[in-house]
Amino acid sequence: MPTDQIVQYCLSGITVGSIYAIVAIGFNIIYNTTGVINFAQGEFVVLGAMTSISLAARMPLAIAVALAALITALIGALVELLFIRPAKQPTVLRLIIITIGVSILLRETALHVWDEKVHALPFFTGTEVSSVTLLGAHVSPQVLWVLGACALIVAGLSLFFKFTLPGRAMRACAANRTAAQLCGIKVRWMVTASFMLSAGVGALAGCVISPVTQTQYDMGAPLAIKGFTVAILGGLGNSIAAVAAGLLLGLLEAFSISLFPLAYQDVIAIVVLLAVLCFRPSGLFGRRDAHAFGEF
Amino acid sequence: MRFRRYAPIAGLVLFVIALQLALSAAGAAYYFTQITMSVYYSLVALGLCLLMGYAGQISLGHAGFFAIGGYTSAFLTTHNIATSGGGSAVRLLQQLGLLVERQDLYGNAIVNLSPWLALAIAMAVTTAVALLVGLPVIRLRGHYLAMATLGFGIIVYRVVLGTAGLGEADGFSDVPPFRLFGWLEVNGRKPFAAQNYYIAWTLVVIVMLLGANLVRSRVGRALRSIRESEEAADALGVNVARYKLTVFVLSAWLAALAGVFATHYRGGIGPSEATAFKSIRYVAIVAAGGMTNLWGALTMGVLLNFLSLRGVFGSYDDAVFGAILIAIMLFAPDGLVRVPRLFRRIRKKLDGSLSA
Amino acid sequence: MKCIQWVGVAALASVVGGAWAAAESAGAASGPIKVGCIFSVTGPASNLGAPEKKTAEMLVEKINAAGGVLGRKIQLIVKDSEGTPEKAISFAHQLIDEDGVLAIIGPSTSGESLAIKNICQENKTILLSCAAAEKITDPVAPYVFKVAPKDACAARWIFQTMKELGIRRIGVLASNDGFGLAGKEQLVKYAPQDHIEIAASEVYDKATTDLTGALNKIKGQNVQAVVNWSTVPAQALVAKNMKQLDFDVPLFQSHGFANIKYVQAGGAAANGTIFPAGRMLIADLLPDGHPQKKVLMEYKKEYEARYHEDTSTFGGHAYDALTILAEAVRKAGSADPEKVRDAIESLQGVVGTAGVFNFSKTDHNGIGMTAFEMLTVKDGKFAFYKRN
Amino acid sequence: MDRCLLDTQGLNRFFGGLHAVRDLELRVAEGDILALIGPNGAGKTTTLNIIAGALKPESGVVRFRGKPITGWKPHAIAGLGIARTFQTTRLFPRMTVAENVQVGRHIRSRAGFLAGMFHLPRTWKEERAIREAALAILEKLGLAEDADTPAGNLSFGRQRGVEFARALAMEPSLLLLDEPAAGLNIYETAELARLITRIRDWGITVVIVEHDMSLVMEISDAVVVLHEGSILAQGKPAEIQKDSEVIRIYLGEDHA
Repeated sequence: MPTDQIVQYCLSGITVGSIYAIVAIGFNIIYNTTGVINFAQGEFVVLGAMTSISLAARMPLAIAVALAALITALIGALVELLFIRPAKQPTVLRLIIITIGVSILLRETALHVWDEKVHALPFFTGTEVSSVTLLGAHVSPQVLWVLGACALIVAGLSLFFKFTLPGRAMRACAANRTAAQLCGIKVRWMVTASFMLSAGVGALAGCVISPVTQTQYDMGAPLAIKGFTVAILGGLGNSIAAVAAGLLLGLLEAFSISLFPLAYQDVIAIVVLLAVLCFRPSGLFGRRDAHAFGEF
Repeated sequence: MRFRRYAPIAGLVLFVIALQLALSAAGAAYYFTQITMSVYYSLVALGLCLLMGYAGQISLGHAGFFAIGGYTSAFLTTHNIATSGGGSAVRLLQQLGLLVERQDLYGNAIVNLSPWLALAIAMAVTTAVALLVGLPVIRLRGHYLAMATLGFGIIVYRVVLGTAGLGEADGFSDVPPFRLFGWLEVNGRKPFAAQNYYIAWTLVVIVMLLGANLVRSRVGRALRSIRESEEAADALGVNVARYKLTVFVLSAWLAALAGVFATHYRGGIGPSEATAFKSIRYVAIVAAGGMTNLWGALTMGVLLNFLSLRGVFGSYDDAVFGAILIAIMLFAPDGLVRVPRLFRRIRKKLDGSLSA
Repeated sequence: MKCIQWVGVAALASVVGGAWAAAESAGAASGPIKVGCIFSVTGPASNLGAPEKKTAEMLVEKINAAGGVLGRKIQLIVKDSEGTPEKAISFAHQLIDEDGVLAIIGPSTSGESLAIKNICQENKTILLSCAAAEKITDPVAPYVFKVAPKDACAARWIFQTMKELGIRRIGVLASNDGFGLAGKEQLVKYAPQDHIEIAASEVYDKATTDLTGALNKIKGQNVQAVVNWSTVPAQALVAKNMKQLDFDVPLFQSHGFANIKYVQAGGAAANGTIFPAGRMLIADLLPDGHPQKKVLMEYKKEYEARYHEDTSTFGGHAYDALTILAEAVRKAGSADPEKVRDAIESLQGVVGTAGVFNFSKTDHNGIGMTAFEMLTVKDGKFAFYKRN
Repeated sequence: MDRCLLDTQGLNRFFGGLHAVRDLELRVAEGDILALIGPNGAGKTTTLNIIAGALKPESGVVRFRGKPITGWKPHAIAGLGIARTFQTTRLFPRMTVAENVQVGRHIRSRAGFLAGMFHLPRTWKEERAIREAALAILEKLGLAEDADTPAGNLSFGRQRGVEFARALAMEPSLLLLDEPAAGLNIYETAELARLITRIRDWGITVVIVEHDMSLVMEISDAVVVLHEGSILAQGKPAEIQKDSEVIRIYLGEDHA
C-alpha cells in the first residue's frame, strides 16, 4: 500500500481514536471515586454538544462551550443526587442497572428537548473543507483540537488529582471509602463532585468532537460502548493509558477497514474488548492487581 | 402435600383458559396476536430471571440469543438448498422427510429444511455460541461481566445487520409457518390465532413448571448461594464455574427457543431483535418482576410487552423502560410483584404497634 | 397463595382493556373513515418517521376542515413503531382487526413494510408504504402500494449523468439501513447495463463518527466518482471527509440526501454534490406552469409555518399517500376497501410532492423517471444541475 | 502411629516480595484439634487458605490421607469432606438459615439440573433428607428456632453459629476454623470451646487458627507456632507455653 495511504489510515485512526479516548476519560473519573462504570457517560457527551450548539447560535463559540460544560456538570450533579445517592449501599449490579436507566432517560429528554435531527458545532478553526497535510496525508484541523483537548484534559486532571485537596480526597474515596470517611472526607459530596467533573469533561468532549462526528440525540450509547472498550483496554481508572488505548483501537479500526468490510468494523473493536476482559481484565497498561483500587 | 407446589401452575393454566374464553366471548379475539408475541418474549425473561435473578449473573446481551435462534431457523427454512449442491445429503434428508417443497415469492418451486430440523440446528448453534461466550465470561463479575455480555449482543447485531445472506437491514420477511403435529401449526394468520395462543402458553407453562421445580431444588439453592457469595458456595463444594455455565446455556436456550417460535409466528425477524436496547428491556422486565422471582418475571414479561406492543407508551416507550429500571432499583429492589409481601409486612408492623 | 393474587390482577387488567377497545370500533359504513399510520417517529429511523407523522396530522386536519371525504371525516390513528418490524406487525394486526382501518399509511422503513405486506394483503387492507425497497411492489400484491420514488430511477439518473461526464469507474458508499440496502441493490443491478464499473463498495452505520478510512480505501481504487446512498445523517460526513482527504472527484448522492439539514451539516463541503431528487427542494425555482409547483409551495408554506422546520421529501411521502387515498375514496364514491383499491389502480395524474402519480394494475408505485430532477448544491442551496 | 490425616511438604507462597509461607512441613493427626498460632503476618490464614484451595502455593505439596490435593479448586477439596469457616462470616444473607445449612448438604446429595427440573420421586426423598439433616444440625447447635429467618437478620454471634452448622452439614472429616473466636465475649468463647470439643468427639479433626490463647491452650491436642512463614515450635499446649522462643516472639525480649 502506498505510504500516503498508510499515513492516511493512521490519521483517520488517530481521529477516531482521540474521540474514543476523550470519552473514556469521563468513565475513569467516576470509576476512580465510586468504582462504578457510569453507562450514562455517553449521554453527558451528547448533552454537552447539544447545549453548546444551542448556545453557539447566540454567543461566541468559546463561551458557549464553557457554559455548556458548566450546565452539563450541574446535570451530572443532579443525576447523582436524584438517582445514585438514594440507593442505600447498592450492589454493583444495581448501580449498573440504575446508570443504564439514567442513560435512557437522558437520551429521551434530549430527543424531546431538541429534536431527532442532526446538528453540528461549527469548526473551531477553518471550515469543513480546510485540511492540514501531514506527510502527504490530510486531516481536518478539528482533529488537532480533539488531540489538544485530550492532552489538556489529561494533564489538567492529573494535576487536579495529584496536587489539589478535593482531587486527593476523591482518590481516597476510591481507594477506601470507609477510611476516607474516617478522615472526615464527606464521601457523599465527593461522589457528587466526581459526577460533576465527569459530566463536565464529557461535555467538553462532546463539544470538541461535534464538528467532526456531528451530534444526534441517540449517538450517546454507541459512543459510550467504544469509550468503555478503550477505558477497559487501557486499564480502568488510568486515563493516560486510556488515551494510548484509544489511539491504539482507532488505528486498529482504521487499518481493519483496509482488510475487512466496513460493516464489521465494530465487531473488531468488540472482539478486542472481549479478549482484554477475559485474558487481562486489568487492561494493557494496568498492573495485574491494579484494578482492585483505582489510581490515576 | 407434595402436589401443593403445583397449585400456582394450575392457577396459571386456569387463567390462560379463562382469558381465552373471555376474550373469544367478548369478540376481542384480536388480542391473541399481541398476547402470543408477549408470551414468547416472556420466555426470554424467564431464562434471564434464572441467570440474573437466581444466579446473580447479569447479561446485557440476551437479545443476541433470541436473534441467533430466530435467524438460524429463518435462514434454514427459506434457503433453497436444491441449488446448493450436496446431492447425496439432500437425498438423505429427503428420505428422512426433513425437506419441505414450497413456492417462493415469485412462484418458482424451492426446497428448504423442515422447521423441526431447523429448530434442532438453531438450538445446536445456540449451545455452541453460549459455550463459546460462556466459558471466558463466567470468570468475570460486576461491570466486566456486564460489558462482555453487552459486547456479545453487539457482535450478533452487527453480524446480522451486515451479512447479505441474512437480509441485512430488512432481515427475513417470508419465513414459512412451523407445522408441529398434524393440524397444529405455528402460524400468524388469523384462523390459527387461538391455536397459537395455546402453543405459546403451553411452552411457558412447561418452562414455569420446570423452572419452579428447579429453583426450589438443590440446584436452585446452589445458584442462589453463588449469587450471595461465590467464595462461600465454592468452599461448600458447589462447582461454581459449571453451575454458572449451565444456567447461562439454559437461559440462552430459552431465548433461542422464543426466537425460533416468534420468527415462525410472525413470518420474519429483523435486526432490531438483536439490539443492545432490546437486551436491556429484558433486564428491566426481570428487575420489575423482582429479580429472584420467576412468577414476577412472567407477569412483567407478558404485561409490559403487551402494553408496549399495543403502543400504549407511544413515543415514550424507551423512556418507560428506563424509568422502570431506575424506580425498581432505587425503591423496590424486590420488584413490584412482591407487593403482597410488602403489605403483609406493613400489616404485621401495624398489628404489632396496635397491640403493643 | 401469593401467586393467585396477582393472577387475578392480571386477568382484570386485560378484560377491562378488552371492554374499552370493543366500544371503540364503530361500524365501517358511516362515521369517520379510519386510517392507520405506522411511522418510526423515534428510534434509528426517526429522521424518516418524525416528518411523516407531522405531515400526516397536518394534512388530515386540512382535509377534515374542508369537509373531509364524501362528507365523512378521516380519523387518523398514528402508531410509533420505532423502526422495528415486530412492532409494525403488532400495530398492523391491531389497526386491522381491532380498529378496522380502511388503509395503513407507512411504515417508514423497507424492513417493516415487507414484514406487514402479507398481513395487509390477506386482510384486504390497503397498504401505502412510505419505504423505498422495490420488493414492496415487486411482486405486485393487489392491496399493497408504494409512494416513495423508485430507487431504480434514481440509479439510472445518476448513471446517465455519469455517462455525460465520461465517468466509468465509481466507488459506492451506502448506509446499513433499508434505504441504503435497496439503493445499493439497484446500483449493482443497473451498473453493467450503463457500462459503469463499481470498483469498491462499503456499508457504514448510523453511529459512524468518521468515514475517512472507508473513503481512503475507495480513493485507493482510483475511482472517477463516489456515490453515497443513505438517509442516515452520517452521510454529511462523506462530503466533509472527501474534502478533508483532498479526494476531489464528483460526489453523487441519492434522493435520501434531499434534506437541507444535511447540506447545512456538510457546510462548504457539500457544494458541488450532484443528486437526483423530487422537486420539493427547488419548488420555488420551478417554472410557474409546472403541475407540482402549487402543491409543493402550499405544502412547504403550511409545514414550515406550523412546525418551524424545513420540509423533507420523507415527510412528502406521507402527504402523497394520504392525498392518493383521499382521491381514491372520492373516485370510488365509498369507503369499501375493494372499491377504493380498484380506484387507486385506476388513478391517473395525481399531483403529489414526489411527482405525478399514474397507477395501473402492474405499477403500484405510480411514478417513474419523471419524478426526479438532477439537482446540485451551490453555496449552501439546492439548484438545478445543468451540464455546462 | 501413622494416623496422619493431612500433611504438607515444602509449601511456599509469596505475596509480591513477602514470603508468606516458607517451606512449611505440617502434619495433622486424625481426631486431633490442632491450633495454628503466631503473631499477625505469620502465615496462619495463608496456610489455611492454601489447604482449603482458596490460594495456590508457588511450590510444595498438600496431601489429604496421602493423596496430593495441591492446587485443587475449593469445591473439589470440599468434596473430599474438608469444610471451612471464614474470618469474616460469609453466610448467604438473603437465604433463610435452613437454606444456608441445606447448601451445606450439597456434597452429600446428587440431584442435578434435570432431576431438579422434573422433581422425580427420587428427588423428593433426597430433598426431604436434606431438609431433615439440616434441621437436625440446627437443633444440635440450638439454632432451630431461627430456621426460617433470613441469615442476614441474625445477631453476629448467631450468624457464626449458622456458619458452623453449615460447615458441619457437610459431614466433614476435617474442619478448618479461621479465627472463630474473633469478636466474641467471654461467655460466647466458652460456649465455642464446648462446641469445638463436641465436634472433635464426633470424630471430626479440627485445624484452628486463633489468637485467643486461653481458648487454644484449653482445647488443643497439638499446637503449631508459626513465625514469618515457618514453624518456630510445635507440641502439646503445656510444652508450648513454657517454650522460651515462643514467649520471646510473642512478648518481646525482656520477658524471655
